[in-house]
Amino acid sequence: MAEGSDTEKIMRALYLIRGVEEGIAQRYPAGKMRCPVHFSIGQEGVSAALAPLMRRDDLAVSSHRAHAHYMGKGGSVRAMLAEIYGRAGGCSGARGGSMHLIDESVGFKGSTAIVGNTIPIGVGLGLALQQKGSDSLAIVFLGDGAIEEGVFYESVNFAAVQRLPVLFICENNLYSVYSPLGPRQPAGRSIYKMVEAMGIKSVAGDGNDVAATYKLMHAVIAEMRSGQGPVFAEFSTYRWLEHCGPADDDHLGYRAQGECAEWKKRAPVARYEKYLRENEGWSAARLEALRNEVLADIARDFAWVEAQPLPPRPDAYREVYAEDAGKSVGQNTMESAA
Amino acid sequence: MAEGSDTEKIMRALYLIRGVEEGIAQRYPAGKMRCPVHFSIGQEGVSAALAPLMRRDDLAVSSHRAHAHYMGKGGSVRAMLAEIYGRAGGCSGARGGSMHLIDESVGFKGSTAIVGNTIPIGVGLGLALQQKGSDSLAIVFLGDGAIEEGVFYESVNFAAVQRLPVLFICENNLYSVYSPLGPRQPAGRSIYKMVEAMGIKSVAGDGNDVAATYKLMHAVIAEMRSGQGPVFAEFSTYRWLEHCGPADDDHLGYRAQGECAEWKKRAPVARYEKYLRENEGWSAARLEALRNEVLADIARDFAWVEAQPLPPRPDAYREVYAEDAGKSVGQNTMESAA
Amino acid sequence: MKRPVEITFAQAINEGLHQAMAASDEVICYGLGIDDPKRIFGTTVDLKERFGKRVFDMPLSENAMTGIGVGAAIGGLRPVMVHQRLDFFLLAMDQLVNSAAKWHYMFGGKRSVPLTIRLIIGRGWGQGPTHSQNLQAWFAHIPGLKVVMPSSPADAKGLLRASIDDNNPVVFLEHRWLHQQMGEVPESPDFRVPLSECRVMEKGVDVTIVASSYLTIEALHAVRRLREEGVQAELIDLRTIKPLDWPTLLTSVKKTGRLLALDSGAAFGSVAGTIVARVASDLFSHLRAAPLYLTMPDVPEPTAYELTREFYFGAPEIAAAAWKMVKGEERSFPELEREGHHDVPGQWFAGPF
Amino acid sequence: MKRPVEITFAQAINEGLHQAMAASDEVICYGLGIDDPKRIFGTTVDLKERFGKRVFDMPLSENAMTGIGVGAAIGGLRPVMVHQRLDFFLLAMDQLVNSAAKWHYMFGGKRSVPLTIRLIIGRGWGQGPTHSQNLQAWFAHIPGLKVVMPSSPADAKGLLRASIDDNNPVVFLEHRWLHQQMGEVPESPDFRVPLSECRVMEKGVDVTIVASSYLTIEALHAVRRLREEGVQAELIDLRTIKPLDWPTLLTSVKKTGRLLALDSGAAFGSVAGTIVARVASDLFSHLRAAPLYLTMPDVPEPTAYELTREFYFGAPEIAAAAWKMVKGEERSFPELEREGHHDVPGQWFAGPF
Ligand SMILES: Cc1ncc(C[n+]2csc(CCOP(=O)(O)OP(=O)(O)O)c2C)c(N)n1
Ligand SMILES: Cc1ncc(C[n+]2csc(CCOP(=O)(O)OP(=O)(O)O)c2C)c(N)n1
Ligand SMILES: [Mg+2]
Ligand SMILES: [Mg+2]
Repeated sequence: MAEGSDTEKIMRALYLIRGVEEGIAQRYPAGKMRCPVHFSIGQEGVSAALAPLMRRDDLAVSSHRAHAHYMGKGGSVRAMLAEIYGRAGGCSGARGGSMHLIDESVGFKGSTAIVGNTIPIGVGLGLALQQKGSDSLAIVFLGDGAIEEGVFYESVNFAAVQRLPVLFICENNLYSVYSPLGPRQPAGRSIYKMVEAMGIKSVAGDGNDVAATYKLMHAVIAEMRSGQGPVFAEFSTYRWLEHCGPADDDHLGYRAQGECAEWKKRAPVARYEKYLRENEGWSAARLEALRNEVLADIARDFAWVEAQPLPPRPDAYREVYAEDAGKSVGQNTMESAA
Repeated sequence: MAEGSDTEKIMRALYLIRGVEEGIAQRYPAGKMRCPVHFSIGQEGVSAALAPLMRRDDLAVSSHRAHAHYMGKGGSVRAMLAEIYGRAGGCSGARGGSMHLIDESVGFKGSTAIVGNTIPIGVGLGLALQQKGSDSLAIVFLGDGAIEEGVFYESVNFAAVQRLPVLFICENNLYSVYSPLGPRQPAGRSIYKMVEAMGIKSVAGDGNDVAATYKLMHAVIAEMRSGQGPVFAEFSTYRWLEHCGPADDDHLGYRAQGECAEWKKRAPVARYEKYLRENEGWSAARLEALRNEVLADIARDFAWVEAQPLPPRPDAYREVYAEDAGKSVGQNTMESAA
Repeated sequence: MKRPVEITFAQAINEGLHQAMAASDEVICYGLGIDDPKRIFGTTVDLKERFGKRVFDMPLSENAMTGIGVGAAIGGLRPVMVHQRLDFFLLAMDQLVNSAAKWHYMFGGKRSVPLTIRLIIGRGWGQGPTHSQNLQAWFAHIPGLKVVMPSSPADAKGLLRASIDDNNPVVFLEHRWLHQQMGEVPESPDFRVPLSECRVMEKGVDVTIVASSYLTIEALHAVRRLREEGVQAELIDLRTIKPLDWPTLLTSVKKTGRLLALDSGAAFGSVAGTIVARVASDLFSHLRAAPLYLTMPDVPEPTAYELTREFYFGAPEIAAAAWKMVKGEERSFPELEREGHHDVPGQWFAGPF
Repeated sequence: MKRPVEITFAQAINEGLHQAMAASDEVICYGLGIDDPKRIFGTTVDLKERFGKRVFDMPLSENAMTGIGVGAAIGGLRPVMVHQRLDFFLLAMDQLVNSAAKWHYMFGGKRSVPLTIRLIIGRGWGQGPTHSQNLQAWFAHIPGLKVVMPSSPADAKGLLRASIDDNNPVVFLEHRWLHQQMGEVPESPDFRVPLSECRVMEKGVDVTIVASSYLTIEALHAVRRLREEGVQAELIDLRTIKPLDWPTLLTSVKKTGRLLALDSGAAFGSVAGTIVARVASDLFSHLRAAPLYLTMPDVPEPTAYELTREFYFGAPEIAAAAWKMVKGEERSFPELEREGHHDVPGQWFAGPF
């Protein structure tokens, strides 16, 4: 039972994430977005459930598959799209692409493309928050593959030792690229129970059940703000499209026959719509109106981005160092001193 | 209740390890052993208990504090001493020193100085054994500090996934250099229980109780040889001397007052002597005779090593590559092609 | 079913792996996705089916998996590990540098580490700062490592076989833009290209151009064009970066008196810099002009299409630099510009070389 | 209690840390053993007592702790992390290269990473292959990093303050043999030595000798001796390796026409090679002799006393190389051999510089 305004925020986030992702997927084959893109379609649930719970001054980091997290945190859709299109106005100056998103204005501190890479960075954000005596949280989004990196374990350990305000959100979608869990993790091992044994409070849930996810995280986050130390939360979910790119890839046969279809029945968006109708008194018309409003915004965002100019080419050489914003270093030569 | 001959092997190993270490500690201040040395005095128990259980074709690796493991595995004392003295005949060609020991003839595959560094290497040995269908084990000696490295976690995970014949022996001596567990690991967390949750069978014991350690490991190793997959064993123990070097350092105050004295009462050597007298019918004279025999050998070993010549200086440049054994590459210049 | 005379670089790697695994039970192959539908850009096709447990997928644990390779190697195997991007391998520098590279030396030659590490270098289509790094200079800076960078399908196979045979750790760098390239490749399982022998691809007397990996393709276009214009460049493909075949290289510069060293890595601490330094030191009196290098700038790769447009240098810049050095005057070679999108391998790229 | 005019290099670092932490709450310091009885060779004395939770010991987790430093930096702090040996830091290359170095660039300049990483380079007393690596060339090869190598107590303090002030990730390399060295150090908390400015330590017209860190000490002995024999060498202490102060360096070589670049790292891919290459390319017509470099060989450091005896080069070799370059003849300088054990810092070492 999300608080009144929260349910709407969640539903809006669900429509937004799905709508933007579908917009990208539809346009991607035209070849104007020339960078690797990892879609969140099917995995909107957790980000949307967290959308009303994450404060603007909470600091989040994410991975290669960051669109949903970025939008759930309130990141600018236009700046993200411009980044993916490689246009002026891109959130990362057209230098990061889909795998490197940032929106400092809403506390989305960065997503990066090396698996596991931002996990300690999120913990470092938690350290900074703790040192400053803030009650904000650092939030680390990661996948089931990322937990295999040693740096995950090191990061959990340090967060536990220092009791840092770090919330780890693990979206377990059963795959790392084409690899199922089998060759990667011991059979039958529970990730969140293992993390519990590492020394931090851990919970788990169905990430496609948005209402339940909201409820669980509402309590967890409230507790964390009172200084209870780090928490690890594992959510099961599923990606519908290929690992990287806008296509279905069920024909490749790396997922069990029917597995994807089964998960589609548990679609977070449709399920939450149903929940709102059945439990929160939302009418079909109200859902429809909200959805149309969001989709209209998205259409304008795409129109805007496609009209954006290209970035100036010398931008390729800017800002290698903090002090030389705007100063180009020589091409194909050694850098020269200031 | 160790089998007849095993008790003697253990007692012999205890005398050997303690005797050699004391021999080194005593001579170290003379400045002839010019490399960092990490002593095992006080921590002889686990290596000695394992001495009769490790087969020659089991493959072991270790860390900076490797003397006891090397000797427990049956490594040549003379070659080790020559290595520490930097003389001809050193087990690592006078290029590794105390922190880099090897005796391939007894399956001691190497110890290295970067904490955690040999953990995956041991797992790789397990992989090779498994691929070859051998019933030998790979044995990884590590400390309580080493488990903090991400590579430990990654290595455990892979050993679990592939069910490799790897035995992890963790000597928890409560310290990493001068750092107690507090700033390094969450309060109250159990290492072996955490490893259990990572997905491999784990046991724990008092590493200073040699008889109990033998008993526990006798069962564990028998089970492992029948293909039961990896095992993690944590043993509590304590180092008596400073982290690196031959001196006492209780005056520095980083360990609680009396802590070291308390542990000395639980000395593995004296305790096993007592055990043999009380439970295995050994007489004081028999112990004395064995001890004298071992000490006499050690004295001869030291005499031998002190008479060893220095290694030829061009050895500094040999064997950078496998094929250039004996070929010196140019000094202070780029290497030249073959 | 006879296989065609020409196969792709990726097929050449695949053939080399099949033959190496068939020749010795000691060879094992692993890496993320090694048995997935894409088979590492086709390079590991059918290995799993044929060699079973000797081929396996792995967890996302680059550092441990490298150490496991070292352990397997000193345990008597010859592991071949692969990473789809070099950049991921940065997690494994402890095992590469502190274990693999030093093991043979620091244990007095008691045991060597026959480990081959295939790393794929990305470029284009928005690979960006963390999927396109060229760190051959790093690997070459570490005593005890060998570093190999093939530029043709035949070399890919022959050098890979030699790397797997080699008793040292070898970092084997495959440029992503080469995988689809076609070329003649000897089918024989005995075929090897020895390490530490560079290849004089084109003979010439006016200037020595030193290239490696994908840049060799760009340089070849430049050299052919220069020839039409009367400049005889000698093109050397390094093939092995370390230990480098200095005799061949120095002999060439002695003859031409001019050096242009190309490098796909950043300038500072580059392999090209090392070559220029050694030539300047050893052959100073033979030089007829200042030795030059063309490298990438000391800047990460940006992602956007527009920002990468002029980011990389290629045949036109190489030709212009050589021309200037030999003729003492500026000249541009717009006809050498690649056609089509600059961020994907071009048409001619699939050509016979 | 006035502090003496001369203090050690370690005390200078300590003073710099105290002043930086007092000046800004944003500065935090951490590292293995930072508050233990040895206090990182004395460099972190009293920090814990004075600054409490802003100073902390850490788990053996180099990679995460580097990422945590990056996170704390982008979260508004100015972390200073320390490792007792550079070699341990190899575990953290992903965070250094893929995060710290690129963050500002790859996020379009949105946020910089003011992180200072102190690494101590070991040498002697059997440090051996994994406790004595000099990898400045690695760090300098990565776009976005700054690399600093002080050689005197004053520079240690002044450069450290400048590094902590700097908004970029800085790799700050301290040679273990310098920590006990004495020198005059301005006590003022305002004292800084700007990054990217090298220091002309001795003026001369015959040859430019480029040194850094501990080698500057060896070079200084050589230069003084050469002066007595009539050779006027100009000694440049790089201080900052990257971004390098090319103008000062190139100006000097233009004047002297001769270059001898020293490097404590392995030859292939070295900083010295980079300097020689640039000088040979840019100043070819100014050179009166082949530019030279003295570096460590492409070999790990052995452990044994006897094997390290001639392993390192120092003042005698530097003097001989410079002499040969200027005079065209061989000459040895046995009087420059260090006295006492070669594997520990010598007597003169504690001297006034
Ligand atoms: C260190 C590293 N290794 C490999 C890769 C290639 N890679 C990109 S995404 C990915 C899968 C990660 O799986 P998971 O963490 O579960 O995230 P998901 O894609 O399922 O959202 C891999 C292996 C990488 N980017 N970084
Ligand atoms: C990666 C790395 N970090 C730091 C060090 C310095 N160091 C050497 S031994 C040691 C302590 C390791 O503790 P533990 O694993 O418990 O072994 P113990 O010394 O207690 O036997 C440390 C931190 C190192 N050698 N390698
Ligand atoms: Mg996943
Ligand atoms: Mg310990």
